[in-house]
Amino acid sequence: MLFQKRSERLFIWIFFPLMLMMPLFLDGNIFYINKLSSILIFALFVMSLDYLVGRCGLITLGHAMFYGLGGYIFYIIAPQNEAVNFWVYTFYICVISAAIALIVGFLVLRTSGIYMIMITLAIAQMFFYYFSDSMEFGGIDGVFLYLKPETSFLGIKMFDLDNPTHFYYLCLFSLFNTLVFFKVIMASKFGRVVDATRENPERTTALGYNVFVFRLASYVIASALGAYAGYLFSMQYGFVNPSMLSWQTSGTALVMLILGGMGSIYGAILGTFAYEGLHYFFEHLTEHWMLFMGSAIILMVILLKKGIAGYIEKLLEKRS
Amino acid sequence: MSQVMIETEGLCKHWGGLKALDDISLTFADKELHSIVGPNGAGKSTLLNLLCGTYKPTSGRILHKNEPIDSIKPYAFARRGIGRSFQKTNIYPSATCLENCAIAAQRYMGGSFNFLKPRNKEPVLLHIAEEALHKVGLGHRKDTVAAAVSYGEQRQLEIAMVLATSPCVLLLDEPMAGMGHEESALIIELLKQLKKEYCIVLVEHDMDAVFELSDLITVMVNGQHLVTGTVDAVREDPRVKEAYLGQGDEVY
Amino acid sequence: MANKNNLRHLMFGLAGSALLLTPQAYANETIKIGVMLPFSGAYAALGSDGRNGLRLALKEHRERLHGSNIEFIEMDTEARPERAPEISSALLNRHKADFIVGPVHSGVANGMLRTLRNRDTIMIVPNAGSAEVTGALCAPNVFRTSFSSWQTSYPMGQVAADKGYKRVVTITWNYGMGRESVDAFEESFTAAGGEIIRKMLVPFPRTDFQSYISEIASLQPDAVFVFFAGSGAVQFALDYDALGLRERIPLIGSGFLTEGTLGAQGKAAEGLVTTLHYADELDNPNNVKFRELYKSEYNRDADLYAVQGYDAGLMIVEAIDQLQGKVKDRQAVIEVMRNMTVPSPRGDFTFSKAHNPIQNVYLREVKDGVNRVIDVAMPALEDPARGCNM
Amino acid sequence: MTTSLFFIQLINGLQYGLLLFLIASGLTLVFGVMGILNLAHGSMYMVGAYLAWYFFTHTDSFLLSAIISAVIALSIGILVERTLIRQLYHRNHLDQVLLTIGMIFVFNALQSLLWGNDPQGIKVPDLLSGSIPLTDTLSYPVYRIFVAVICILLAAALYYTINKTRLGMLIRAGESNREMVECLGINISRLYTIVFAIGVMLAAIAGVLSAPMVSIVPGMGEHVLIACFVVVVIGGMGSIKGAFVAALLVGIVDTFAAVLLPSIASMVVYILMALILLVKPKGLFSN
Repeated sequence: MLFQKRSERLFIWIFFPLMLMMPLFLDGNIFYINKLSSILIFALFVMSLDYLVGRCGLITLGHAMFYGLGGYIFYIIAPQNEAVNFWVYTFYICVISAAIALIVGFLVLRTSGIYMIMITLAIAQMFFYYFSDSMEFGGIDGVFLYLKPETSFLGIKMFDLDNPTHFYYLCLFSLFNTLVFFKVIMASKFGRVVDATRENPERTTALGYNVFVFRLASYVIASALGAYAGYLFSMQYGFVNPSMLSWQTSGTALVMLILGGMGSIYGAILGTFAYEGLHYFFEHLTEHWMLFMGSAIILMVILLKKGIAGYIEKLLEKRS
Repeated sequence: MSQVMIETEGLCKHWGGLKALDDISLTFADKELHSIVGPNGAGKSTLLNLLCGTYKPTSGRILHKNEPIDSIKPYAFARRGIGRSFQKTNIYPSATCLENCAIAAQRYMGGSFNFLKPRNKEPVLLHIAEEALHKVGLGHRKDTVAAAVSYGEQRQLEIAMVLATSPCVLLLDEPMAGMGHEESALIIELLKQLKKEYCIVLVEHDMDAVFELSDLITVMVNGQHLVTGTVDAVREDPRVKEAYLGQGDEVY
Repeated sequence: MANKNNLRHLMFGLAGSALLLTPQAYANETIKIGVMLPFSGAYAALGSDGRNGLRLALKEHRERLHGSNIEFIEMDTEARPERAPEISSALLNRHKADFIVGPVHSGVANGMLRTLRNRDTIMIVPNAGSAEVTGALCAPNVFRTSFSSWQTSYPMGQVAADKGYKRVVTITWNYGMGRESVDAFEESFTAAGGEIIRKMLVPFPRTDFQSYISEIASLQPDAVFVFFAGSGAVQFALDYDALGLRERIPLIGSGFLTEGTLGAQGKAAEGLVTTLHYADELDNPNNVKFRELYKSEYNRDADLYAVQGYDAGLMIVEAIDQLQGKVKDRQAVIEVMRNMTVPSPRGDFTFSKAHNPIQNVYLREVKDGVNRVIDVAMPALEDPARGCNM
Repeated sequence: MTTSLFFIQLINGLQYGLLLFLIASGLTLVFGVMGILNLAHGSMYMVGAYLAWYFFTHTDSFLLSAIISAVIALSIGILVERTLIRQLYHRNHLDQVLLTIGMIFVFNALQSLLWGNDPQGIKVPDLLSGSIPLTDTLSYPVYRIFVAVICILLAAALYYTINKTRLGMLIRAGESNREMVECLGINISRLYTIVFAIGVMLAAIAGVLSAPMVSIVPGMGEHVLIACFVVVVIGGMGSIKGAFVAALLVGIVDTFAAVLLPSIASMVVYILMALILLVKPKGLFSN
């Protein structure tokens, strides 16, 4: 069975059916559907970060770089006045961002720990400034995409992306696939080595594995999926902005991940929802929402050592 | 003497001005247990780290089956069948004992870039891993998380992991360190069995064990080769006694 | 003091973000005004002034609202463009806001336009001066009460030429507003026979100007034209003065150089000449009355951003009044608004075809820490609205 | 570029670099001794500038407000270390990143609550308000030279403290071997409190010194934070000497890049950092 842990099964059986039915409850309220779509997209992004940080033990403060690149690559390669095919461009964007990740990963994975945090930050900042100072990519004001892709696959039109509900289901579908994808990888023979490189890289080398290559492969996979999330985001409102690549975006994703719980496949989703929920709540409470948000983050770090997912697992353990 | 597995020629390792290892030329033969002994700081661990590729030599050569291997990558040593255990227990603590060995076995079984094949659905690989556990007497512990087994068992697990890589050379760095008497006895029995099949290089402080097990003993002092010989020859050698007494190390 | 004010907002906020101004029992309709301004981050001061101005207009003209309930829904944009589509979508689709007032930042404006153009609401831009808002992205339901980047800089080219400057260096941040402003200046300045000898673009939002100013000193131009706002404006004026150029090479600019920044600039701003569609000291009855009211209401001096927010409020009041509270018919609202004369503290203004104010642009000079109006640089100036097909 | 302009830009770069060093030194000290990565360090710079402004408007004396601000910053440092940072010594860098991001939020909110969001400024103290003419058009303000001198003095003081005093000996020992210091019977937790508080105070002093030169605005801390990171990483995390060299390097490179390579000006320091890390993955002066 793919989902061995009880908490995982519980989560999947509650979360996805609930999300599937959500548009029925929301009764076509475009705002909530859009909001949920953007949370699902970001959850996908955080999940790709979780794979790097939680499963591979590679801490990066520059993952948002790929989130932004997803949007910009789409802007650069797609013709402006013609609706492109969603699936074809998904493929293009994943391949191109994977190629970039291969080069970047080759550089950053030579370092580790705190130095890797810093060099990923530096490279992400380089891309950030590249896009925010460039005239052809709209500079700091960003660029617009005027047409949404069409999604026909083998002649069957699957989603109408101009329809928020359709787009919502595309996001949910993507998130579910990503979750299963990571779960399959982690359960695979490749995943066995990934676990080994995280837990004891020295031992893994002594056993004859080239740790660097496995890390690089993981980095490429996570980056391509991060770019896919950015591609979805840019499509939602037809809008790409350099702040997608900023270190604040990377930092927010890390906060969400740790809030949700690293290394558990559903922690990324929980964390994104919890963070967005808190943010939404405090923002409507007061314009000084940052005070409460900051305090909440601080308390959470100190009290919840393994995030919400860790807390849930503890509860389940106690009961069984 | 049987076939030579590993040979070093004028091996040196310098840390800045410090000569950790100076001009060591040794041969290690198949199906023999060759111990390296000496007082603290003699360079035993450095030698072992060079033999398994963790360190690169400052000068000199290492030959494996007559091919120079001193410039290959660290992970490539293990691929040639040079497996090692560590002085400090070095395992995957959160994985089960079986999984620990499975990681080791998968290296030479291949398929590590198979993203789809479930890791627990390969009977041959799991069988090899289990066999390695049985060899060291840990068969009953296969589903226990490695962090939860006793210290002695963790040492055994280390050896099992090396065995699961199907090596031809075993480099064992103090496998009995910190063990009780009974646990040591277990390892000694184990090594007696293993040396019938493998070329073993053993670094060990427990001299009783060394004398009991070794076919050849090399004594090192201050990074230099002092003497190599059979157990009896080394036991009688006055230079050895002097070296140990001079260091104030209580061995006998 | 600012801190008391903020504490009070915090209290307000805790009591609930939607604030009902006229809770009469017989109120016939609730009119929702979405406010999308930055309340945190570098632009927070501009956001809160705009919000204050807006609220003031609706409070002052309470009796013209035909008993409508006014509900404010305030959202913090944090001046982050990537949040703009989401927040404006919230105001449009969830709150069904009748009017959406915002933003300050042009990048955010672009994101908002994306979701609000030609939709079922009226968007009133109380600051963002990007040309696109009433240019390429203009739309019937989008109005602006502030200015276009072109309007605040174009007149300065003429002024500079009249002062006899021949060789000018321009410097601005490398972003839309900055480049547009400098281009507008160049347009009129070169037409009048001047020459731009160097155009410097500073990466946004860098505020370390010393090396650029050293470079300017070595070029020895007749004058320097800048577009900077907020912290950039403060920093540029401080560095320009500290390095001794203020006395030697005249510094001229779009009015944002000295707007809301004089306290922080101190004597470094003395003598700077700028063009803008407003000045605190404007001597007209509307302005005097507005400033008094604002001061007594919020215990701080009104500024340009308050005026622009106030005018957005006046537009809404006027529309409600003329339509007797029936603002759901957007076409009617648009019709009323586009023909409106807004009795603004800056002087009356009307709207161009592209829904940008046709307004006076004043020539101002800083004296004793105040922007003094010297002259009207160009009266009733209309933005060319390039790219707008309306 | 003429020779005189070249030297003027060099001075600009040095001055910027020295200020960067002052901010970054606290960051690298705290990391070196305690292994704590403090992302809220930039916020302390902001707090310093706001405190200086607040007390200057009340006391009208720059020196007095500088002293009060430094004392308050020291107390904030002690308080934060005792209540929050203390929880993190045995956690990984990720938790530290998170906690200090939370602190950035809190400091930003407090700034906005206590002091409002208008840009603020204070005037240069009269004694230092003169300037020295360099060319026909350009002169150099005495205050900036004064700040540069203070930065150099503080650098020297830090160097002396670390290399010649008992506190410095403990700091050096703490860097290399935590347990050893504990074995020596030294109260490591007090040492950590002192070091953290000094780090905070250095950032705040940089803020105080900058106050008459910069616009005091919300978010000013985050801009310098990233610049400091670059300095600390290039110099080698934890190395004061490295931070000094790297700060000057970054200051000069950044200044010249702004005028010589305007199209990629903001990328240049990051390119520099990436290149240095490729050659020396742990920075120029790592232990």
